[in-house]
Amino acid sequence: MNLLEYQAKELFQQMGIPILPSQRIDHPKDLKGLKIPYPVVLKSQVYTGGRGKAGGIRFAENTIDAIAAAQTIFHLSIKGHYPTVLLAEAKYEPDQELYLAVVLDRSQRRPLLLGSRAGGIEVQAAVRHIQQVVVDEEFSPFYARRLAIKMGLQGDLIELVSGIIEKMYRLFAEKDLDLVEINPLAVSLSGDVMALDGKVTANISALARHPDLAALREQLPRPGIGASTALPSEMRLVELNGNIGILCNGAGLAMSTLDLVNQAGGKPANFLNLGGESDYRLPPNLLQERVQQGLDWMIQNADLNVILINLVGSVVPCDQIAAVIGVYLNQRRAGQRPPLVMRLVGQNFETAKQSLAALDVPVFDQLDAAIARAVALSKG
Amino acid sequence: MNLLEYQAKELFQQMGIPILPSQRIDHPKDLKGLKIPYPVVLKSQVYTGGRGKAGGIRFAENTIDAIAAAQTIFHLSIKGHYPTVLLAEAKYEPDQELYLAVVLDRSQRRPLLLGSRAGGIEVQAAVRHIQQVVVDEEFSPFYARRLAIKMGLQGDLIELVSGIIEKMYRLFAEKDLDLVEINPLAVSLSGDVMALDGKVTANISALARHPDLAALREQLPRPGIGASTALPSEMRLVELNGNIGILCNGAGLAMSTLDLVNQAGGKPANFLNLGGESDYRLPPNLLQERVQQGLDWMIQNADLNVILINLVGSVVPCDQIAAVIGVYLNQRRAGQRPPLVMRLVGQNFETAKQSLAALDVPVFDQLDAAIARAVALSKG
Amino acid sequence: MSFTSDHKVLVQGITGALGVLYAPLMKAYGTQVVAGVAPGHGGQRVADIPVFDLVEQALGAVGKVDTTVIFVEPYRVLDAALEAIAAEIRQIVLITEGVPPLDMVRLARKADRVETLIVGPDSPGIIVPGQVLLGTHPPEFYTPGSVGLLSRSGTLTYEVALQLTQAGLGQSIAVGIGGDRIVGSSFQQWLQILEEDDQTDVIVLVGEIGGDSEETAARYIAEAIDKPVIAYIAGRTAPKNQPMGHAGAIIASLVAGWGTEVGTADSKIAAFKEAGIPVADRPSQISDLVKKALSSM
Amino acid sequence: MSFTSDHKVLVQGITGALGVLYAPLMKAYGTQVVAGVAPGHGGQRVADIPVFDLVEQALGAVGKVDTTVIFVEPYRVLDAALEAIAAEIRQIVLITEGVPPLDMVRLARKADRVETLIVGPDSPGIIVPGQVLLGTHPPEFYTPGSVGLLSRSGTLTYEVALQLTQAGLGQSIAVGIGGDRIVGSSFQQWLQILEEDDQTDVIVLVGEIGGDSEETAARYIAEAIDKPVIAYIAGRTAPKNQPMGHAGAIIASLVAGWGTEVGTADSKIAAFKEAGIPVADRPSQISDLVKKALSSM
Repeated sequence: MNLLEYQAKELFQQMGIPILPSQRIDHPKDLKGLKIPYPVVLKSQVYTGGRGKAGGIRFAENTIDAIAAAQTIFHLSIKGHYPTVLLAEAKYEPDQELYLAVVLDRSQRRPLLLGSRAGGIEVQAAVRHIQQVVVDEEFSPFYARRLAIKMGLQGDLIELVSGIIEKMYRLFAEKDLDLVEINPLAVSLSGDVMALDGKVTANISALARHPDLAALREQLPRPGIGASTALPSEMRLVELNGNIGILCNGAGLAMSTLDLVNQAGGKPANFLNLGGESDYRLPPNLLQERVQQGLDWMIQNADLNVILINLVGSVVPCDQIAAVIGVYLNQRRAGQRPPLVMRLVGQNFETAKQSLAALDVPVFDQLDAAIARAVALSKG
Repeated sequence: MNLLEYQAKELFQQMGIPILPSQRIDHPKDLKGLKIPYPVVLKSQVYTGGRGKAGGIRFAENTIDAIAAAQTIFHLSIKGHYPTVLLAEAKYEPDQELYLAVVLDRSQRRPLLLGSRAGGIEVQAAVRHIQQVVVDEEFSPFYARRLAIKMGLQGDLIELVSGIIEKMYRLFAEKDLDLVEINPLAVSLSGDVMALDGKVTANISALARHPDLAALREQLPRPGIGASTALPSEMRLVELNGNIGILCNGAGLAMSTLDLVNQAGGKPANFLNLGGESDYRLPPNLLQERVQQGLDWMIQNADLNVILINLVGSVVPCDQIAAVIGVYLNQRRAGQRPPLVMRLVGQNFETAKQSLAALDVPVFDQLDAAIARAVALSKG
Repeated sequence: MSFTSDHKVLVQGITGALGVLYAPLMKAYGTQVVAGVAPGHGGQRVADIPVFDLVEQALGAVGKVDTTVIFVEPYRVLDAALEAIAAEIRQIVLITEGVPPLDMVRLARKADRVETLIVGPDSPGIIVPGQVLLGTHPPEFYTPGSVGLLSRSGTLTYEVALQLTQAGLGQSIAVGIGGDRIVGSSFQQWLQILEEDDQTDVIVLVGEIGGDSEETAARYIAEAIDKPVIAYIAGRTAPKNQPMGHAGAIIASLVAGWGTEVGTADSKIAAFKEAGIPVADRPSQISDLVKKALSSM
Repeated sequence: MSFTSDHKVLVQGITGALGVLYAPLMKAYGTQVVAGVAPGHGGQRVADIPVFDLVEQALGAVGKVDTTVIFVEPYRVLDAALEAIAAEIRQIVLITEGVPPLDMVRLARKADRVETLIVGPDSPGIIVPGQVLLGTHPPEFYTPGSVGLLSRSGTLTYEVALQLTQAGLGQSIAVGIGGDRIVGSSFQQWLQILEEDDQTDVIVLVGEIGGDSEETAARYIAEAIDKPVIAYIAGRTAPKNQPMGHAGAIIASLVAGWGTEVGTADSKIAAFKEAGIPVADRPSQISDLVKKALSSM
């Protein structure tokens, strides 16, 4: 879960990482009560990058300028996203801009400290100059100093910057974050440092043990897939532009099914992973419930020619899944729903096949055959 | 640094350990604004134990009773200590009382979890029934469950009590404590738990990294040795009842010198450890400054027949110490101060001896000889 | 390889939703589930398996076990695994999904130090067909044989196993290393185990988009694995930068942002091809490639 | 024993108040102080010792060292020691006082795992007279010989060493294990080292009231040490339950409150007597007891 810049900076402040005086702006008129002296910078609070180039960052010398700039930014789309909040911040002229980040390295299964003397907008160009330090054992500040020295820092800057890295790591560890990034960390000639922009990504799995972060999630509209909020959060939905709905149990299986539909010339409209295989909360009828929820969502939110259901290796026998489909079909007449194609494997397959055949739903135990039928129906 | 019960319970509450509704009472009249329903318990807030037996815990059914009880407790000495604060708390009838603690085990160099089913006032009698679990590696909740099971708990109580132990450990670790104790932890038949009394000891060395605990230190008068606050906290003073002042560099040396004075029939009035041998902040003239401070304190605060100074193995040469003594003697005439006996070893001993001899201060390089002279002078 | 029908198995979290469902299935398959652990439930039985409050109590009663399968809720997985390690269990299978990544980092540091093999989390565990079931694999899809199957998925693993079985290709083992971002053991570790396993003649590696496990595995195979390996990658046509279940979670925020293409299907397939490893276009093609590999041995 | 004049020594915190004072004294004594570390001071020199920003940079420049002596401020001691351990230094001397006990717990867990010897904190370190000085002992009080001196104190150790030297009894080594509540190595560890050390004929153990180190040491000597041991305990006449410097800090709150008398001078002296170890009444009596022990060998 990405945080907005101003939320990230609130966490920085709690951790003692220096930030500029700033104020959250919900409406342009909030600028009349601005407590920061001019000149100020107004920054669009969106989840995507590239807002500077898009015009989402503007300077203002006085209140009139600021209100005009704020109105512009509120109406400016950054890669399709409009801000609901701006951040007004004191203007600052850095002498040097550093890049710092803490992330998780999947293959090493350890946190990674990243840093570069080419910070700010230069970092993308100088990606190969980013230095790395693996936090192999439990963190201790010497890992931060290692990074500072790899970055080529000298003298007082070593302790100054490693102190910031240490605080970033503590934030990362205490809040279970996926990413803490400061870009740029401004360094002044007098040896002060200041986090001018920051990115924080909270880990969704750990959110339930961080009520403060979970509250941020509620606080603001979420980016992107708004409609999926009607589904349980464990059910993952991806929307596309075709006419075949795909409903599977398991992420890998969903992707594989999507690939097969595409390879067979079909056009997927979406694919929905029912999840739950290793979900601790698993109630005995989880799969049946989710099939029902998934089908309900699909027929209400997408214009489909066919829905392909591919369920593999569940502990729920095929006949019980067939029963759920039976209920679903009874609730809706043929004109109100697209045809179904089912691929089932597991216990009581033959019983399920027979009962669904009676309802005109083709059932396959071979995946390729189910794909072929679904694609044919979608074109028909 | 010991905390008072109500301070300990504030920490418990922050950590999610259940405590009864309670209110701090600074004056008996505060009870007029009591927000807890009667009956209540009023508890003397002193650092020493045994306040129950001494009458420092009283029940009250209404405001009139409560004010009278509070007045009594404020004027009741518990082993020489008067409370400056009381705690008013809801009354509670436990079904079962457990003892729980987290401490540091010196020899194993690990934290130790302690627990007993014989809690409350029974714990002293049943000290041999206290179960122990060493937290050998980094803490994980299974250590707490081990203790709960060693205590003989069963069923839901295992998770309930180990949950409390886990929170005690987190408090212990996060705040660098020497001791967290709950005695008793009340357990009700319905399976609720409640910390009825608590002790927390903060570690002095770690206090500077816990501003919240350091603030508690300022907040309240300290127990015991009030006069020593005039000395730097690194200088440790112990007051006794005799007439010989003892001033040494180092705790072990001070105790050894004290023993020798006692063995020789002298009566120490106090002994003062100048400290600082391994003090990171060590300025070059630390020892000289502290000798001066120590002598100033001694002549102002104790009626002494002689002061014995024993300084060993400092990096400060003997002649520089002699110079400090010279300054001290010049500031005060013979009638204003007790005679000095000095034991010095190290560089430039002879120079020091000669310059101090001119000031009528006997200087020895043999400890036993210095002791004998000091004891003789104390009796003369 | 040490997973045989002789092996003794502990189930932690045996009274929870997953444990109650799968421990009896494991036992029914012939796995020697000698004890269960569930704090507060000591003295109970689940499918006639005795339940204890602590791992050390369980081991005290039933003796040493070879593997523990952990079904506890996500925020208790780390503690359960550390409890098992403290009791000197050196093979741990984590089934539960949703374990916070930094818990896994702490567990990985500990497991590396004491040389403990961790499978999962968010994993179907391990099945050695005809011998032992350590997790949630549906046994009816599997049959004994010589194909070693490694995967990051759950149900897609079952799909591939079923198609192998239907094609007459039995399995020596199937391991789901786990779908979460940080998992206890890597493809490389398992490739090495299967390289040394006498029962395994050919290895099938089922990957997904996201992360760099497949790229790293491909390089490792080229360097260190002599047995034939067949690869399959799910998500070739999945849209980029969309978190979808566990797959591809990392693509979104970090690596892709820097303009490198690690984690895509193209990158993974290219890595396998460069290492000389045949890549199946679809699950049903895997058995053909396996047969081809076996016939040329 | 591995502390000889050949040994290479690193000083961490060489530019701080303690480091600047003692590193030159160590070097003047003949100790091979090959490098110093002080973040931000890389490139400087202290008493002609080159200073580096990181331990690994120092070792990169001067090669492997045998021991590091750490003089950094108390809240940085843990980090400095962990940095040294990460650079594979396996003998660490901590001088600074005021290290939080839980930092020492974390360090002790780590040191135990990687078999690293920690001396201190709040310690004068180690001196091997005529060979090497690793800390703050005043060298002029010491002379080479066969008495191994172990102590929890600083200046009291110097006092005892001086009286031994004046009595013609040189020392094979003197170790201050540290005055803080949690120290890195115990009397037992050092007793074992001296038992195996060819240079040491007799051991003097200087204890203090507080804690149970002396009681534990006494039991250990009875079981495992064949060389003669002479003990001395400071604080026989000190009042109880008064924290005085580092000594006796634990008596106050915990143990004494439960009615047991561990930690008092009586308890310690009784433990030594029970173990057959002569206890000196005063420092000046130690040399007599040492001579007696040596003459009866």
